[in-house]
Amino acid sequence: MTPRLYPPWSNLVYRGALVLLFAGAASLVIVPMLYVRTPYNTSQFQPWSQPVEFDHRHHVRDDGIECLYCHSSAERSASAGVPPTAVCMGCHSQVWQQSPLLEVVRRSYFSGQPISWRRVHQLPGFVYFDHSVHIAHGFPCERCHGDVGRMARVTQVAPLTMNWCLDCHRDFQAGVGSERVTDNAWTSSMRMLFKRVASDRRVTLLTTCTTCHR
Amino acid sequence: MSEPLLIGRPSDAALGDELLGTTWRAGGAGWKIAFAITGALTALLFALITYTVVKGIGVWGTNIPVGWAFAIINFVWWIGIGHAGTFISAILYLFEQGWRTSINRFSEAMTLCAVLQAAIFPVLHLGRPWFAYWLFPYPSVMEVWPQTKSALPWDAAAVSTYFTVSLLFWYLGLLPDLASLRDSAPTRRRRVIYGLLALGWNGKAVTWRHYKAVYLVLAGLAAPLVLSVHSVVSSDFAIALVPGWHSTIFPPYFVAGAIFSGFAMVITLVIPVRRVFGLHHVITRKHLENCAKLILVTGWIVAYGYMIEWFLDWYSGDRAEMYQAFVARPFGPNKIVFYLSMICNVGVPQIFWWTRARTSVWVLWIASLLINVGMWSERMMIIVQSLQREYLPSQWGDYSPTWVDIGILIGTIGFFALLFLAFLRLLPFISLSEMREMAHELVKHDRRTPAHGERHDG
Amino acid sequence: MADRILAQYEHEEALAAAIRRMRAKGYRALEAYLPFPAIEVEDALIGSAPSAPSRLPYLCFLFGMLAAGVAYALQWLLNGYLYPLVVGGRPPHFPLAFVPITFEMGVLFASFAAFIGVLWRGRLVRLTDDVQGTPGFESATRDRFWLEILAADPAFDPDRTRADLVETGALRIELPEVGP
Amino acid sequence: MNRSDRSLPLAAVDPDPEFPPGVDQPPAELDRRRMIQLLAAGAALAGLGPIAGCMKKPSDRIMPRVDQRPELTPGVALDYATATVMDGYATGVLVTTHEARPTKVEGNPDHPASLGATSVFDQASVLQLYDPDRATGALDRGTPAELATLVRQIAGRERIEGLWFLLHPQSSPLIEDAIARIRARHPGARFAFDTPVSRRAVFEGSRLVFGRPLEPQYRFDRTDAIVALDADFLAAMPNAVRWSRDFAARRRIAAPQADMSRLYVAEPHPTPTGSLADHALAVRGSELRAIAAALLAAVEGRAIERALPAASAGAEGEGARRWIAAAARDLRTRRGLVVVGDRQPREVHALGHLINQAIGAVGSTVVFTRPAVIEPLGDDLAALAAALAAGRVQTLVIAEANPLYTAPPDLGVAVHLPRVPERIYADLAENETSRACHWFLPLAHAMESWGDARGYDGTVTFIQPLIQPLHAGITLLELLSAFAGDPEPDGHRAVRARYAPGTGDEATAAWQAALQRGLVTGSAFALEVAAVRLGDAERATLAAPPGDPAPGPMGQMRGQIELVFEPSPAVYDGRFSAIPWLQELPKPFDKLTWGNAARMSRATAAQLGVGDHDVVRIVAGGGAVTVPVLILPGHVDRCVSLELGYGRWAAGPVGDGVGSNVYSLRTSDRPWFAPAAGIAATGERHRLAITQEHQRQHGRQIALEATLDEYRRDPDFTRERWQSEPTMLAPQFESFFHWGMTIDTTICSGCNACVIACQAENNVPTVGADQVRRNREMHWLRIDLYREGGDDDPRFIHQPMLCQHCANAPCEYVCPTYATQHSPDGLNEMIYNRCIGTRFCSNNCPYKVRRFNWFDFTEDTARTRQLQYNPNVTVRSRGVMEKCTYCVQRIRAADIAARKQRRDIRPGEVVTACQQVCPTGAIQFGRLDHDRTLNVQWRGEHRHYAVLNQLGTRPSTVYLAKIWNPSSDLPVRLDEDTGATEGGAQDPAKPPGAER
Repeated sequence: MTPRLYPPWSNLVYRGALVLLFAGAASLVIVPMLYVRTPYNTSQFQPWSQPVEFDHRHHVRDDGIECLYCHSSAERSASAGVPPTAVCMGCHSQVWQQSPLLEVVRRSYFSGQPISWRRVHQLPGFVYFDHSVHIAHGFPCERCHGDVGRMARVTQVAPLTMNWCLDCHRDFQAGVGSERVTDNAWTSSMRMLFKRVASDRRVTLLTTCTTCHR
Repeated sequence: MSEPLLIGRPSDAALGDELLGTTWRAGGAGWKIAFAITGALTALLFALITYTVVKGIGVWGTNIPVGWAFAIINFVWWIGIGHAGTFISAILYLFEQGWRTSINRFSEAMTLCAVLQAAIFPVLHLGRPWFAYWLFPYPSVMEVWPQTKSALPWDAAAVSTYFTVSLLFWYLGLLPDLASLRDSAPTRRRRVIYGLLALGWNGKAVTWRHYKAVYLVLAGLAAPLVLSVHSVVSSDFAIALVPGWHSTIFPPYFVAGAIFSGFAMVITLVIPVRRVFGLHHVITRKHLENCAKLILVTGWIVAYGYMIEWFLDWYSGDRAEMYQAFVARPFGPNKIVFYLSMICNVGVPQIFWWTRARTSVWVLWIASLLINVGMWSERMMIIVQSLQREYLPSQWGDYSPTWVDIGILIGTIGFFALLFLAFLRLLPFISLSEMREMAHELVKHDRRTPAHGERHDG
Repeated sequence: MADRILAQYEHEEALAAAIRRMRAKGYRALEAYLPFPAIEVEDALIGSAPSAPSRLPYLCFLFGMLAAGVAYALQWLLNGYLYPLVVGGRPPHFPLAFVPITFEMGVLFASFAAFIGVLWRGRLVRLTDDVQGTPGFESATRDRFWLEILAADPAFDPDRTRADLVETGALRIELPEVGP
Repeated sequence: MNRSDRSLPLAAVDPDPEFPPGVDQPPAELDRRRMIQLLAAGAALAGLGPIAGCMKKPSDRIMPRVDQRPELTPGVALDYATATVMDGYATGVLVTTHEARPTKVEGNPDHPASLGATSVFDQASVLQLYDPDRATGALDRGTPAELATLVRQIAGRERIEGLWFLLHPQSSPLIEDAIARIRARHPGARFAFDTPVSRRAVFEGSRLVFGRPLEPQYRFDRTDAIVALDADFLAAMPNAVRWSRDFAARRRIAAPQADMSRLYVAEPHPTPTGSLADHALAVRGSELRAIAAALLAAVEGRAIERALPAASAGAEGEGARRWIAAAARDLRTRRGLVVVGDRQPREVHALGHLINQAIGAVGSTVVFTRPAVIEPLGDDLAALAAALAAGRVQTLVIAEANPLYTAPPDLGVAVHLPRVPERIYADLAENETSRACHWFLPLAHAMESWGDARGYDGTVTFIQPLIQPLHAGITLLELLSAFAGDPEPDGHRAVRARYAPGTGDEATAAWQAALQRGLVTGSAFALEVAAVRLGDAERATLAAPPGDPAPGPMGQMRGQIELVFEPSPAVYDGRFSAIPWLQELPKPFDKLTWGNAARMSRATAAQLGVGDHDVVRIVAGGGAVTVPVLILPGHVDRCVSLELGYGRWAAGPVGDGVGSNVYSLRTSDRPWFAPAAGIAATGERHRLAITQEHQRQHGRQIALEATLDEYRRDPDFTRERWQSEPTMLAPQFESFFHWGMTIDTTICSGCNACVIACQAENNVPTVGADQVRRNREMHWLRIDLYREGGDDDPRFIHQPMLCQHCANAPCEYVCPTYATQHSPDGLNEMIYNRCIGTRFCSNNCPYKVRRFNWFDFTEDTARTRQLQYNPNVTVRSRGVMEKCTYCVQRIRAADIAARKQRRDIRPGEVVTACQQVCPTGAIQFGRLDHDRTLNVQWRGEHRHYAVLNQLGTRPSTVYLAKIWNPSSDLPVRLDEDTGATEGGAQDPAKPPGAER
């Protein structure tokens, strides 16, 4: 007779191979699900380099400048807006007017060429976010942007994923009624980040699709 | 007088060599040509799929109002063809029909190949097929989930369940034969490969006991499944309010149509296979005749479905429904499919009232081809003709396929044939263990009734 | 020393007769290997240790019902609770529409249970086992019927058992090697 | 205008750095700038890329402005008042701009020619701005030249001999001044004002009767009986937008017992006005003179036989006589008015004036002013042609006019024009004529220009720029100023100098206020006293049976087929050929897109032995064209109507080769109605791109109608189509307010303005003729046309069809991904980014209002045209479904505005694009709990109904049945089952009247 077709140890190899096969198939499903939740994919915590070394810590904490002083259209418009060069020069024609750090700003101002900032918070094209209505309802800026006053370089702290948006839209009261919109009240905002369990999840005008997708 | 199910009483070894030998006996030039043709068509299919995905489904003839056409017709047609396999292997098993034995493996493989063709279309026909996974309830960061009031997630569940259960059922039945191949294939390489597939089957009595119990359970599960799948597929239409779709008769009528077309496909395939492999004593006239009888029965159910639909359309008094049934289908655009389905699905099966037609291989084969055509036409009648003539005459339109549509249809036929040919060459397409069981039963039976050859069986 | 003894028979009736005779002689740890499930052998084996009727169908039923329940609950959770969007004027929790998927998932998981159950109870998903490789044993999947008596049987004695098997008309008798 | 405040004009602002003046960049460069702009605005135009988790978002750039402009807030749209001008007549409009990018045209509610509505052409003018084939610079004999240099050369010349100008009719006071200055500088300069759709006959008619050219100002809102003689005053006449609103005021019937006006129309082929007529009489164009003469006889109490002698025999004549008798009775007994169409000869206009005089209409339902256009009876193209032939033209300046394409061949322009020693051409884009000229000067688009123009009633309307010029361009005013000697003409300076000469703060503020209003208040012309100065002999000649060129009422041309020309309702005279929106606009009665056809009655087609799509060769006026046939029910027999404006060969890739050029069949003496020398089938077929092939209802009661009498007898005749069907489903979102729309089909003329407005607002792509033939057009809003009655005497019902926003929407429950679902405020929402494209929703939509992106139609849209996109609406990618959203972007914007102010949405705060543009005001929209809005009041009327109510879909869009007001002298019977019996008897693929 011929020798045994398979040696006894082959069982272990066989079973191991099958387990690997199934695990591989499962990971094809699971790995993308994990990936989309990583900060890498959501662009969180990425310190972009900007054309101007603008330090929010200094302007917000040391100088006590309100967010809306520069990002003024946030109150009126869907877009919060990056300030025109003229706003920078409003102060910096008086102070630090010789600083080499501000050379880019001055060049922009006198040449009329805009400064090319890198976008930090970017929503997909089909999402219509409106800053003004959030501000009008007393959502602190920190709620979404984090404590910018402590950031040397602004990074995105919130994942800006749809479920993250929905957390507040379902529990609308959670963010409303803050006394001062631009309070740097990071700690109190953190409390709000922990969503209360919404008892009523029925669809409202804040959670229907066209609130954000049009 | 009934024909025998097995002509002659071959020994176990002879039966084994004959039925397993299909996997190792060399094929002739005919096989190479067949593989070349079906391989070319398969390549065409995948080329056209790529073209469609790259350019968009605008390369098809679909439009508004005819939002679904060839893709969905093909889907329903292929999945319907699959139904005969499950019907033979599960329902006839439950009813202890002995004649299923020699054709069940074969029909199950046909089911799998057909469902694979069908499975191409639910994804391919999407505008954005790369998002097809949204039909499954995975934990999404969007927190938006599949909408299970639609028949399409039902479809996804039903088709994937159907394919999986059919595969398990088929593979379970294949295990003993794979073990047989492992133990008796002529070369070591073959034995090693079949051994990998046999999962260590050794024919132990206790395993056989669990096997038989589970085989029965699977048959019991597959039987309602086969009914549910085409019911769910019919819901793709029945839950809609398109005139011509809005009908409670659809689920049973679709199931009957599916089995009808499936048996036709079984005949279409089994006749050449039997001839090529010379298996006239294993697949006898009895098998063909029984298939023909079932075609006649299910054909009448289909015909009854047509008639009830007409009656309901008339009885409803709804102008749109009546127009659909009595004007648009027989006289409207693409009316050819209405006449083809009437002739092929209602007319052609009537020849099976005659025994000579049921037992003539050529008549059977041509009739089965016509029925396949007829059932494809019926789906086109239901899908395309209904959509052409909906409620608002202002939006009546018509439909004609593009070369891509036709190419994909032909391509799936080629791919189906390729898979099926591969099955015929690589796996035992008649269940050896079941044939042995039957042969032993017959031998015992013969011993009890000496005048063998004139018995009834099944 | 071999841990079992294997005897080959020509057909299922011979095997069944042998089993009955061996059982009459007090052997209990009997097992048969055969190329198709023969009812005679089944009957003859009733009463021997591993021959209780299969309980796998209960497992299938359990899994099926469990999966159906989970499927329904998931549909309720996703459509009726977590984001109860309204479509077509239907209530978000709409039991009738949840039936098909519930049914399909029940069938699917019952089938998984059935298939995996056989593999598990038959100790399958392997390439070889203790009896594979025994000379002539490959006929067990072909045309011969084998009887196995384990050494663990209290009545087992290599020589006497061999003699007993010869008496039952065994075509050949093998003592498989014990694996390394 | 609640959407956003009309903001300060761009009057004194500096150039936008994003659009440096004078650049002539290729489109690709424009695209880059556009992207920068959009990103700066946080707007979404990039379309829907793959958004699955596997694709990481790229990091983009933000480019903020350098300077601070208080009126510009990124992300906030601004509306500017300006004007669109067609053949001299200005319509005041408000143009929405996003980041200095015009995207949408709306009517100016303060402007008398608009009242807030616009025509299709006004809507489409914004896309003309972004035409990628616009000229990017001046050319000197085909080689690029510096525009400023050429302008300085022009300004440097004096006393040019043989100087001729060919211009479209003009009404601008500034241009009038410039012309006077040119005449002073170049004493022999001659100006020909002409257009293929000339209104000269109107002024000749009034001169004949009143002694001087006068413009009739109709008062449809005071008129109870209107007789329109080939007059499409609701769609194809200069003041049609305004007149539609006036007409609707007396036509719309609020309650069964209320009164409504009656409309008689005599015309050769159906028109929007004709489709609203209680009694439409199909007559050949040349026969209208006899009809008018007979009508005059009838209102004067004379026998009409003398005017209609030949008619007394035939049945056709009998029908015409009864029509005339009934019309005359209504004209006499009710406040009547006769309107004569622009293409009728002066005699018919004169007869119209005499009838109006006879019934006392003059001074009550019609008054007169002087014409808004300059020199209405001055030189025309014929005069120029004569000068050309005589070799008297040394320098020819053509602006906008395109004579080599449009001139009748008998004028010989094509022969003589190339012999002119110096030929200067100016237009937005190069065209047929510019190729034959030495200099080409690019004109600036109106949205890049400063200027002025008069409305139909004389109101001075301002034109102001909304965007820095995309290409170097010059306005017509500036060009003429250059000829007047100004080397650096500046439209802005000219406008300021004329309308706001002061410089102080107060003057500037007043100027800005005027610009914000868009017009000079009180600048409409004073009414003129119109006394008939017609001798008895002349009167007798007019009233007598006319001789040539329109012999006999049903007279000499009986044996011949008459050709009728018509400006296209889509591309007009061909000047809009490059606008894909208009090319793809389904024309009101044949729903034909991308081309024109020889339209004729079924009997005439049978006589010629041709059917739909068969190509015929037509010979007339020395020319011959081949054109496909289209059978048009309601068309008069023995007559073929042809649309102008097609068959261009130098209009750019969009317009070239679309349809057939029928200008070559025209003659200068019979520009509108001419006998055909021959019509014969060629044996070829050309499949026309038609969006609606079936017009019969098959008894399905989709678009409901009743006569006024029937309505009064049974006010609830629509009950079966609104009573709710039994259901097992409890209503969802009952505690929320819901949005709804109401459409009155009684006053819908099918003018298509809503179709284009929707397309402009919602970034709806065009797909091209081939895709239209495959039923893949993308219009979210279409106007379904249903036809009742016989082929000879059809009644048309226009039914604007858009998403009905069903409460129990069949589309929603079949979507597997929730890509379409219901909002608490009753909207059927479509979420493109969630759509995977199963098309099940479209299959299950009984209204078939969903449209699918079969290909990447946006990708196929020219990059510059994408600048028009509304940033508040997602641009759809391939493979997704789309449909009307009730302009949800406007609803949500109002919602946000209200939330910010912690108030509720106000009644009338949300206006949809289609509602806003509708000239007759047939579309109303609003919240259903705002009881005092028209929307809610209309829904309470007896005649409201829901289309396909029997399906239980509970639509939010409700229609009001069309009410006819037939004269008791001419009874009309509405047979409900006309369609069904005919349809059942014939092949359904080709139901009666729709065999296409």
